[in-house]
Amino acid sequence: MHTIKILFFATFRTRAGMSSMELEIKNGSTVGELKEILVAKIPALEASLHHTLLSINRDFAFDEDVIPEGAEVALFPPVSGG
Amino acid sequence: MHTIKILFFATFRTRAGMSSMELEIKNGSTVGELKEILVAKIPALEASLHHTLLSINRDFAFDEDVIPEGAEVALFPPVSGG
Amino acid sequence: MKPTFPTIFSITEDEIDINKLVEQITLTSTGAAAIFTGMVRGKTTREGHAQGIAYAPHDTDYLEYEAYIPMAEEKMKQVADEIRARWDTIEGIAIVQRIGKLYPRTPTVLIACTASHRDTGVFEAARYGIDRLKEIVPVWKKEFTPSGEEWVEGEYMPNKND
Amino acid sequence: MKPTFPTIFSITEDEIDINKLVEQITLTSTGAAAIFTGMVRGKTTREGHAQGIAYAPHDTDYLEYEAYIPMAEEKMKQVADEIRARWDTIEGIAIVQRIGKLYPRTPTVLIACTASHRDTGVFEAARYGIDRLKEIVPVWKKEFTPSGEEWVEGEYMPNKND
Repeated sequence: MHTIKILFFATFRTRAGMSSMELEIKNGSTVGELKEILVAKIPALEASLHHTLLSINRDFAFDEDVIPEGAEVALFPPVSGG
Repeated sequence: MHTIKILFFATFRTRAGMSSMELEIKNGSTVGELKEILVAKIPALEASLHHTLLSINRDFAFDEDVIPEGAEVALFPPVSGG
Repeated sequence: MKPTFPTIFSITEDEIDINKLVEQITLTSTGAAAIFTGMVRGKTTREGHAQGIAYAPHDTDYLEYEAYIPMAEEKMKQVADEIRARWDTIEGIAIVQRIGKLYPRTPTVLIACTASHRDTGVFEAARYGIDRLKEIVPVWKKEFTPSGEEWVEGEYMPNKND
Repeated sequence: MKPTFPTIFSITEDEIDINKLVEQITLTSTGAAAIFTGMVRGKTTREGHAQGIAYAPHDTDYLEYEAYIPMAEEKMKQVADEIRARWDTIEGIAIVQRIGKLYPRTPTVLIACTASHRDTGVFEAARYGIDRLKEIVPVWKKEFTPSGEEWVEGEYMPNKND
């Protein structure tokens, strides 16, 4: 097990009702597995999960990517800056 | 006969040794005829005359154009602003 | 010897000073700068869609921008690197996103690219820069209109090369 | 009702204030500005030619610009009209030529075009504007280098449509 930090931005912050949390996950857990854990904990995230962007240590990550120890993970919608 | 004003810019000002002059020309004179008159008056202009831009009343003019009464004529090289 | 080419990127709450930014990416060899700025529209007349949802012409009171700042800075650097990889003529690059509460007519974003001459890709590089920023730099805006407030969501889904 | 679209053009000895010019052509409906500025190069490394005469890489101490001001203003207006005829999406246009004695790294010219969105031709319009300015707006520069001074002459010969 190891602890990761999760950040929520924009709609995800609103839906999660928080801007960050710390979470213990199993070594070798993937992004896809993390999403399942998060939806179980925060059902409000489910609706938008098919349209989620997720980063690990400030780089885009995808369902099959393994989450490294102590990672900074962020969840957010497609970007709308400019 | 009528009087026109002639302006010289950039290299043409240097070659003519003046920035403007007034000149009497025959009614109905064309740009081409004016160029001949000017070269006769100011031989230093001849060398660059094949590469002259000429305007009448602040619009580009060409050899066959008739010069209207009291026109403001300008002679200058291809532009190099920006 | 190739001079060091300046790359500026920032997420800021301050006014975007175009004069200063262009000055900072102007070298002795620079003869051309192409600059893009985006502003908050108070009136949107074009029909559009975001995330498959159509939106009608509407008025905007203001926008609130937020960013995932450290990632946004890394992605801005990546956009600059991509520009340099595509146009080796580019000298300086500035990329700035303003965040916070921003009213109509206010510049919110700037991309500027400099080069020795204007026919070396500066215009294309600046266009590429703003297009990429809007795809991969993690910034979001919430729109406040006379009828309520709503997060604006983009459409682009990043892939492994982003 | 179509709002009045601002068109600014000027020949000036003053510093070019990009912030202010962009602000002046930003309407409530504006969401995008493409801006071009040209600067005095202190070092030119590209080989080139002007009027058929090749020039080698060289250093420039400063440039002296002069203009046939009333005609330059009319031709700037013509450039703006041509832009609007080609891109009816363009909202504001600013065209400024600075004249006088100008040193390396100093912006000498600006073309800015605004529109509601960035994909409506703003970049192309700004590019067209600077290309046309360099063809038909009567401005000339004299270059002062370590080895002497010389008038720079353009290449474009106007025709009846210019």
